[in-house]
Amino acid sequence: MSAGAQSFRLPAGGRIDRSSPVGFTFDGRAYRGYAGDTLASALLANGVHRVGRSFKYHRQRGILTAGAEEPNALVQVGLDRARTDPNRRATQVELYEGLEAQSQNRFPSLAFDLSGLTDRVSPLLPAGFYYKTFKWPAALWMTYERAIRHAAGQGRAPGRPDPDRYEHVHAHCDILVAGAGPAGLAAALVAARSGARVIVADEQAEFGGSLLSEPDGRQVGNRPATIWLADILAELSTMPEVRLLPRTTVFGYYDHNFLGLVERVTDHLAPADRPGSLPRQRLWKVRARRVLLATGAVERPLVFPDNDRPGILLAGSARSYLHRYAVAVGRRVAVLTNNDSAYRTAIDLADAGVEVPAIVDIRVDPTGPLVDRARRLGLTVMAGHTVTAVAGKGRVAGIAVERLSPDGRTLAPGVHSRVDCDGLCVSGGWTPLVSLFSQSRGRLAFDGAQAAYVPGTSVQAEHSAGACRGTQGLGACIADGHAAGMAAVDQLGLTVRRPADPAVDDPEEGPARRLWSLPGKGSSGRRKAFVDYQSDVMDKDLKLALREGYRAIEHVKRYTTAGMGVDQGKIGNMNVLGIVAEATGAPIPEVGVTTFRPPYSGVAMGTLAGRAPGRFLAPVRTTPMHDWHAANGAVFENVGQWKRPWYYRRGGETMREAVNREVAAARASLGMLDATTLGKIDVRGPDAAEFLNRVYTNAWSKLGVGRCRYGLMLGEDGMIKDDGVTTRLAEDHFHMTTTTGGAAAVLAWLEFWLQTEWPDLKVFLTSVTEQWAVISLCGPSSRQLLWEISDGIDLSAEAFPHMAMREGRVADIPARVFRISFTGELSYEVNVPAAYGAAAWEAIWTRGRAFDVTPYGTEAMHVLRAEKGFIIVGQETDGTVTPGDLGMDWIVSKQKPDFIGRRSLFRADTVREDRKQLVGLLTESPVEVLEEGAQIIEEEVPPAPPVAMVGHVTSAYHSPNLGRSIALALVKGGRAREGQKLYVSMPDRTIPVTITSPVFYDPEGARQNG
Amino acid sequence: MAEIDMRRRAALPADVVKPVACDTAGIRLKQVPHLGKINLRLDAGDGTAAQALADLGVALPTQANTVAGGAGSRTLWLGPDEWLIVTPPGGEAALLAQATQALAGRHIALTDVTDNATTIGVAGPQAASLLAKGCPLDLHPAVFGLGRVAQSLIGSVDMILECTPDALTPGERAFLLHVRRSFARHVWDWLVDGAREYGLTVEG
Amino acid sequence: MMQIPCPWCGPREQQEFRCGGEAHIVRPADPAALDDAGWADYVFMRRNPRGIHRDMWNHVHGCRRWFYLARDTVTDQILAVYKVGEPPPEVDADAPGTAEPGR
Amino acid sequence: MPHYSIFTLARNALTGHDRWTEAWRSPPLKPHYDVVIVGGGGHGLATAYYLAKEHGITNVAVLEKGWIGGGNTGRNTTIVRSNYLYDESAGLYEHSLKLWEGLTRELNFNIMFSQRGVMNLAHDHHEARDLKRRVHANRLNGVDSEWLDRKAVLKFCPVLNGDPGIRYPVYGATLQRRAGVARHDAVAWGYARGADAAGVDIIQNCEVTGFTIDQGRIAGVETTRGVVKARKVGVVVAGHASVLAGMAGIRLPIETHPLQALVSEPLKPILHTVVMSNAVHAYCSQSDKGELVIGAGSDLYVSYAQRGGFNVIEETMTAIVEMFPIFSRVNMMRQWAGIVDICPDASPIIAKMPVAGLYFNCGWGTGGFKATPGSGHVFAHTIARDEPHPINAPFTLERFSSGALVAEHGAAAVAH
Ligand SMILES: Cc1cc2nc3c(=O)[nH]c(=O)nc-3n(C[C@H](O)[C@H](O)[C@H](O)COP(=O)(O)OP(=O)(O)OC[C@H]3O[C@@H](n4cnc5c(N)ncnc54)[C@H](O)[C@@H]3O)c2cc1C
Ligand SMILES: NC(=O)c1ccc[n+]([C@@H]2O[C@H](COP(=O)([O-])OP(=O)(O)OC[C@H]3O[C@@H](n4cnc5c(N)ncnc54)[C@H](O)[C@@H]3O)[C@@H](O)[C@H]2O)c1
Ligand SMILES: Cc1cc2nc3c(=O)[nH]c(=O)nc-3n(C[C@H](O)[C@H](O)[C@H](O)COP(=O)(O)O)c2cc1C
Ligand SMILES: [Zn+2]
Repeated sequence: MSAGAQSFRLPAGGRIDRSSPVGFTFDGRAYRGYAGDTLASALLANGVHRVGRSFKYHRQRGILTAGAEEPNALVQVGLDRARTDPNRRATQVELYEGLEAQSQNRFPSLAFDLSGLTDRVSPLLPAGFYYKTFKWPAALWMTYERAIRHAAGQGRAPGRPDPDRYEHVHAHCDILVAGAGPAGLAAALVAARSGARVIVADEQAEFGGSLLSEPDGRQVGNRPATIWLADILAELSTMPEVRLLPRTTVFGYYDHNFLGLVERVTDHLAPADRPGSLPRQRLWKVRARRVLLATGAVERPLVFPDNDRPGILLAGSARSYLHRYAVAVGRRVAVLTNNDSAYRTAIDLADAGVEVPAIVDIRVDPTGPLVDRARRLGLTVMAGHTVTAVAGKGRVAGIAVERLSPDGRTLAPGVHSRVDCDGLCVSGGWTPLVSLFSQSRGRLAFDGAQAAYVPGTSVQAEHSAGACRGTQGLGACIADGHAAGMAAVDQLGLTVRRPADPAVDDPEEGPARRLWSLPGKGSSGRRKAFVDYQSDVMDKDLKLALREGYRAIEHVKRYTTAGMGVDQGKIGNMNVLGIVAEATGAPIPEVGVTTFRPPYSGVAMGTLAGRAPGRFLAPVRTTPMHDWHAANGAVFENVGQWKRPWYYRRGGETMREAVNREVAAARASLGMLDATTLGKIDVRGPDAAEFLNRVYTNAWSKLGVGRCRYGLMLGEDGMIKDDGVTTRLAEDHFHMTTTTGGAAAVLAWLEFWLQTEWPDLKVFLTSVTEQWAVISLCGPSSRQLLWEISDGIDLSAEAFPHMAMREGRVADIPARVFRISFTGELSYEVNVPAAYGAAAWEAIWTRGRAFDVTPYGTEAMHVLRAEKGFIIVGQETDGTVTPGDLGMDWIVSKQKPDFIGRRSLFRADTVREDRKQLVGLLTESPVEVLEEGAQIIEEEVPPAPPVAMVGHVTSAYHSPNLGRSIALALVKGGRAREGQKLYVSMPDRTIPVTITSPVFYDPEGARQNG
Repeated sequence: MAEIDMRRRAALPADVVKPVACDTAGIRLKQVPHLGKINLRLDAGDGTAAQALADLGVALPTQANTVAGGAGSRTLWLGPDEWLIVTPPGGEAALLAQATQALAGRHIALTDVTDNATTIGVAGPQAASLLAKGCPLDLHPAVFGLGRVAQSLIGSVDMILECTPDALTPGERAFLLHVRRSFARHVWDWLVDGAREYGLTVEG
Repeated sequence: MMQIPCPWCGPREQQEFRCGGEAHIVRPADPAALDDAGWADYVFMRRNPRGIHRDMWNHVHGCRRWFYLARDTVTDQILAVYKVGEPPPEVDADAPGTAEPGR
Repeated sequence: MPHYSIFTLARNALTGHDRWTEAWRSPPLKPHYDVVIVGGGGHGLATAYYLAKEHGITNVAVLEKGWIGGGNTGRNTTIVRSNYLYDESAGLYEHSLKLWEGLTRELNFNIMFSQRGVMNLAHDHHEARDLKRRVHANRLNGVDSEWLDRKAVLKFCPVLNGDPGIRYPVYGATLQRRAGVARHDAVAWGYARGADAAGVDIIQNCEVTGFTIDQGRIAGVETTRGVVKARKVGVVVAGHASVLAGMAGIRLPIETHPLQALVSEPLKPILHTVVMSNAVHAYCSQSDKGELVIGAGSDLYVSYAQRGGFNVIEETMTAIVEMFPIFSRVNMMRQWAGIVDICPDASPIIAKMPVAGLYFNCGWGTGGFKATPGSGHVFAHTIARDEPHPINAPFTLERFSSGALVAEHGAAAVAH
């Protein structure tokens, strides 16, 4: 057969567009199909059935279904390294010009796969074989594992980052209809006419569901079904409150009627036709007041030997290919069934001119209108028979048919007949798609007649309608849709007239015969009857699991992996339950079901991530002076979400050189630092001071207006949470600062105490973090500079002492100036409204040139504060450190009866003398800078592990002002060890260090107070 | 309207808010810099305070998520005891002084937050669709129409969202996003990127 | 993902809120009077019930108010919402709860 | 108990695997046991196994309300490592890791412990400081652990996003080479089989609904299948710890939170180690079957619903696509949740309770799978001797009163 032949395409009919031929390739070979085809229908039109290899045994597999439940036909779509999609179901891939697809899990080729050998040794590989073997020698396990990993897996991940775009969108509606088959559309019509806000989503390209697979003659009421469909769609599409979403899968039903939908926006277009402005896919996050599930049902296969051969299709799917795509799935197609619905396929195939050599019906005496019609057409019905073997590995070539014994468990003696055929359509009945219902937490009920689970009790605001509820017959499904729509509308308090239920000719169907696993010939070792195609699980694997004590259905699932593949058991789960029930003698409902979880079908991780990765991962927060920093050589570091200048590189400086320069300048003359990112909270009210008393460890009542104080906040566990300087602006008004990283958390935490614990306190908190830009001036010249550019502030040491605040103008900008110091130098923090931040910075920079002003970054700030032994919350503390540990008992009020965390400071463990305490460390070599995080031990030559650790280095820098390295550390009983020698342990050596006071520079504080 | 000191810089610099024109734009974006903003904390039950503010032309909405006032200043409900008074640029200082005086002696907090946030205007037929990409509120006109305000999220960023009349198209809604200053750039870029599928006009 | 009815702003998406854990844990009036175990009971011990839980939520990305929910921890259905200072309402675990989101 | 090996497998293949017998019995519940273990997760089953094997106590029942391994043991992302910061934890997890290394053979059940290494990423020098502190401590505690710089990280795991211009670029990482992943279900089954062979009764579908306490001493448990007498009761029920403690009138410092995870569709091997990141907040490995196994975050509210919020999945997927841009087009196949028992200091409680003869093992939160063998081992000791093993001595309930917490937030920050 030549490429492009489409020799299995019927001459007429179908919903494909014969005027738009489409070229595509599969495994490198060129084929043609039509617009409106799926990859599967186009392959079948070209007579290609074999499209993949199975997961474990590498058996050749074909196309089994026509929808989302497809377990076999998983292909890799797109061969570009960046744009390639693994594990796509050929049945859902819409054909476009130039589509390139490849089979998976085979090497070197689909026809000849080296791993195909595993099928031969399959008796050695029953369920769970790997638990029993690969144990010796232990050293080889990692080698065995590599081999296992290479044999497993299916598609390939792309080799390059995904260039496509994904959008998220929130949506709210009154009624979300999932599934636009006859039931869903009937319900949507009712909902829409009521004026409700309605979203209708269907995963297929075209709305209509199973109606699209009906033959031309099908009537709904007095109209052809296609007209009925077109009329509804026309009406819905004109209604402003209705949103129709084709190609949109409802994949998850979460709490409080929140549902996740994925819309495939451009996947169906040829790459060149995909508008760059559109996302590839869109994630809809829907909050619906009511949900209407109309997701239909999927057909079940029968479990018989070699039931996985290419050329075997589900009967209903074969009918879809026939009517929707005008494709015959073979020239001579047999049918195997346990129910009436497959007779439709036989009849329609025969009507279309396909030979139907036999309908093998496992029922002893099938009757009813459909059976009669088949017989009238002259089709052979082999009642009470089953298929015991399938010839043809890459494509069905014939079937062996034998008579069943009366109980159906064995074969009756007798002749076996062979039926030549190139296709086999199978039906084991229908399984309502209750996945979404079950995800919504709804309780399932077992319907014995259909041998299937159907929706039982709802928990969320949801209704099911149509085949997904077990309703049979088109007319009944439409009526069901109307009824469910009415119920939903009613619950919303809306009203609408119920449309008349159209009359539909639905021939009655007789009962099915349940034989969960059909007998075959020969040894059970060679028999391969698959239950879960995706995971290569056979009926005998289930029985092995039961035999070995894995009896809970969840154990059966996990031991055999049934239901754990890409299709998540859509095809196989009901057969699993039936076989387990039969084997254990328990009724099916007692076997239980495994849990349905989202997603209903696979969703690309990029879709779930949306636009957030990359540029929009986390906001980059910048200060008003950011552009100046960037233009002046700043290298930035992340502090929370903020970008802060880390240091400013001049010329060819190294970081070390730059930091040394900045540190030296800040003490020699004048440094300026952008301190805008500190958290700032405006605290106001008559009880403000009392509030601070409760949240800080020290006392606040007596702080004078215009004065500042450093404060520590503890958690109730007594551990340091945050710190900062708070200033009294007025009797009842404070300006609090917090750490940059802690700003939001501290505000929320303070609000928590105010609102829930102390609602009687009259205090209001307002975040002003970004109202103010802050420029910290540091160094002996800072007063002089301020004197030159400020107005209205008496800067004399007496009038404006350390830890005071004055208001005035700086560079003719209204400003609050705080004389506080995180460096131990004479230092001022100038606060101006943020819009003036850049202007103020530039003014200071310009005027500061006379003082050789040096902008410095956070690294220099860290060195400067470490020289003074000032701590950084999060560096010297890690959530296990108390004020006492840091030698900061002075800040813990002895007078106040209580504050947050106080009681914890008196627990047995917090009063221990040998807690880790803050100390300074000096190395013998002045140029040796310790590694932050290094551990401290007592022995110069460490003994064998475990080695007792007495502390760790929290901060370590080169201090240009001291001309040597310095470090801060937390050391057990450290304060009592001053002068002692300890060792910092590195992988290759130990570094002797001497314990000192943590204050290395100007211990009297003369410089900052001057 | 008071003069704006030229040394005051908008949160989004001119090279970010570059005018872009598009005839078929679904989205129109602009920065509305320097709107005066005063955060007000006050016991909602204090009727005399409301009256004192009313005397200054400041209306105090008590219904959640609504805006009161108009041309002079308008007041956004933020919480049961919290409002945001928005004035034309430069109008905040005088109003703050007057209000402080009018409410003297009460337990209140009036805080100038003019520079704490900036405002981005989103208009055009697709404005709500664009916002829905990152905002979990129901933006249907029947739910979030003129005069509505809400504090919520845009992406991962806090915002105050206000529904206002569209200046260009009578009868249409537009939106004002008040976002904290340091996040403005991120939000702006996010909006511009999100507007790609709709076509974008940036008003300089 | 829950939809949480803020008593001030109305129903909003869960992302706008932060949970603050068990509600109605009263801070001891005189912590100093407690022994270590008594204090630990306040700081660390939690009811953590399987069933009806009263928890605190903060509308962090909204009105910033704290409030209380009575919630069934088995189903995550919200049975009642109330403000700080309001008496905790009686709830019935079998009540319909928030099966239907409001607007 | 049939021995498992390639030979027995081959022999059974000849008979169609019809002759395998059950891995563990389903015996009737006896009215009296020396020790009752409540909870048939990995920890409970391991406890029973070691009670029998190390302490000769075989009249033991494991009571499981559902099916064994159906709790967090069956829901976790299976990361096994021991690079914890504090001596107490390093002792516990390293004890466990050593047991993991011999477990397949000890149990004659391949638990597929794959020592493919675990990397904890740092994205800036602040994170590096904390991680290096841990590496140094690990080394001194005899736990293998090393620091990789950026280049070494990208060489060890080339599929990571190596773009230096991203928001949180790779700065470096710790690597524990002996760490890795294991087959979670097999751990429960292997211990069950081993315990059963030693005489332990494993009773499924048997929920403990109360304790019988006689004058401050445990006398037995009430169950949905009747009362069972026992002199000692060990409770290992993870997310349900507070519920069981409540039955004995004990309050615990534990909150139960949903923790989610998900798997992708199966891929050919692409990721050969385990990658975790705090700042970008996700962790990922690839199972032997080919799925990417991805840990999501926990929801911050108490819940027993085993569901969790969709927003957590979104955040996790964002993190994964950021760290591994080539996984963007790969489909998520299934998501689920467990309910984890979180202690304020992110460390477990393995201790005697105020009721004599009652022992609790809980608080493992997001990271107790790796501890399964070690936890069972020391808990069995604690129960058998009525005193803690030196390794679990620090993990008392009293530490919350004294303040002697083992604050492993840093080492345990991302769930694992
Ligand atoms: C998503 C997720 C990812 C994780 N990832 C990791 C990881 O990568 N690495 C890691 O080390 N850890 C991880 N953990 C944590 C780890 O799973 C747990 O700490 C560990 O499995 C706990 O084991 P367990 O035996 O104590 O508990 P479980 O396995 O939960 O067992 C407890 C058992 O007690 C039973 N039970 C409860 N109540 C009763 C009752 N009344 N009567 C009888 N039986 C009862 C339950 O049914 C359950 O089977 C993760 C957890 C989750 C949820
Ligand atoms: N015995 C039989 O032959 C048999 C069996 C079952 C159904 N049927 C027929 O099928 C029809 C049933 O109508 P119906 O409307 O109930 O079902 P339907 O199968 O016609 O429609 C269901 C629709 O839901 C869509 N869908 C399913 N899951 C989805 C999801 N998660 N997200 C988005 N879309 C999803 C499907 O693509 C499909 O279009 C009736 O005509 C009935 O007679 C016949
Ligand atoms: C490490 C690991 C790997 C898993 N791999 C798969 C898988 O390949 N396919 C699948 O369907 N589920 C997989 N699961 C998820 C289980 O199916 C199931 O969702 C999980 O054990 C929780 O149970 P529940 O969903 O039944 O509540 C995996 C779970 C774990 C812990
Ligand atoms: Zn609110």
